[in-house]
Amino acid sequence: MIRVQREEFDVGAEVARLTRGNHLIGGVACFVGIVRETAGGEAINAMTLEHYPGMTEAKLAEIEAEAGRRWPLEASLIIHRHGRLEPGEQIVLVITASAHRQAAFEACEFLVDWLKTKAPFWKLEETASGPRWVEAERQDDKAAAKWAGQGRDKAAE
Amino acid sequence: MIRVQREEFDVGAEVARLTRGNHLIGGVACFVGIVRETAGGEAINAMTLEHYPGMTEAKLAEIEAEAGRRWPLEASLIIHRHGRLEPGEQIVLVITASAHRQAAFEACEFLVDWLKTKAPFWKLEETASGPRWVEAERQDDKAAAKWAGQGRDKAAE
Amino acid sequence: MKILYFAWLKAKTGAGEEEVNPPDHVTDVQGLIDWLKERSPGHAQALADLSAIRVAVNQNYAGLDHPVKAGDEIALFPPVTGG
Amino acid sequence: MKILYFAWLKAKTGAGEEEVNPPDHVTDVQGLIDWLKERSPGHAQALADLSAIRVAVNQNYAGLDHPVKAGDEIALFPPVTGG
Repeated sequence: MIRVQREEFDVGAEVARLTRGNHLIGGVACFVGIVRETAGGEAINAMTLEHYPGMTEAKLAEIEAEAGRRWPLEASLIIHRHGRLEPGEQIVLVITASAHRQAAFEACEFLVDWLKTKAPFWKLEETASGPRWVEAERQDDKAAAKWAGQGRDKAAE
Repeated sequence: MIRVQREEFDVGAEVARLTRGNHLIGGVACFVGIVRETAGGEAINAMTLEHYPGMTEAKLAEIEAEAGRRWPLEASLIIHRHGRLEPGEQIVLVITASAHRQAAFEACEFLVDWLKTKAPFWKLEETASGPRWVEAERQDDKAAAKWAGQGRDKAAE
Repeated sequence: MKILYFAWLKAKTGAGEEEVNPPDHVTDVQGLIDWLKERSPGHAQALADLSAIRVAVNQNYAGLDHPVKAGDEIALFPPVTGG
Repeated sequence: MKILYFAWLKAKTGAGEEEVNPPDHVTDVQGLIDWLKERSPGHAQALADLSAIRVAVNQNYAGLDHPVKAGDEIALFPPVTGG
């Protein structure tokens, strides 16, 4: 399941909803991204996440399906917020559930790395010196590139 | 923080409590272990987790401190339940929070691999053919062994 | 043909979205961007550095040689920074 | 000296915990286990296969050659299966 929304989310409620009734699940991995109060040494008052409605949802659904092909997942969820968020607020939630922990961990990391490099979101930070668009980080591309050819075979080892 | 308890835990409440007010945190990784309804092809009605009071708490605190030395964590939490649990119930929660996601993910996996091999807990499964003690899995030792020498250096790459 | 701009491309071009009818010789993304640059100084500035721009054609990532045609939705934006 | 048994060692020995006073020649874990085996057929059976047993001395994992002395807390248990 994927959701793109302005609203806050509740990690515990989402884990409970995703796993309820499926007793094949043995391990659940989650990632929560949170707005930090500094970036590049400068204080951030808030950030605004712009996105590409339509393409965002389509791409999230695609990558979630891809994770399900690569790893034996029982359930997964991606929630990505947009709009204005202040330091300490939750931005993104990824949950992956599998019979065993390794598949859950790997699929979760895969999805987070992918979100950083391919999900059509752009962050505008509010700083004391004015607003500025966050630039993409090359290390995120490196992180995403490591997943080429990874997945079900490796997790099944 | 570590807790060894009979009671259920709420993942969302624990994430919120652990991260509240610390706006240096950018990424939170969590793992939730859940009782599965089958093991080795046989149905499980419930399992009872026995532990070694005193040593369990000491060992959990030790390994949590070790994770904090290996990775730049802002906060971490291990909750491990004991007593009788039914399929679908949560057994264990590990949360790691860091400025960046890679340290959070790695420390979380490290702690979970460690719990499987070194935390003094023993699982007694209730099956149709009677109770049986779960045997340790060699693949868990392999998973734990991969962390030798891993940590802060690698996460800082 | 619908053109969408995101992040700083929106501010520089002065438009989040515009309907355009490029001439027949515009057949791919590269040709479209060259033609869009002529629309205003803001467009020229926004589209000056192709290495800073990513493209989606009908909501899929596309290269500069990807064909474009009437009815397409073309989005131009900087590298993404979600997650 | 306090001996603790966990999991199936508890059932086989018939005790979760026992206070013992081994003779002076018992100076390490190996010697202690050999001596404990004499306490009952259940103890002998529980402690027969050393490869299936893990040991903690004063709540730290320890090998068979780890010294033991009066006042120590020695725990004997199968490989752990938490998490």
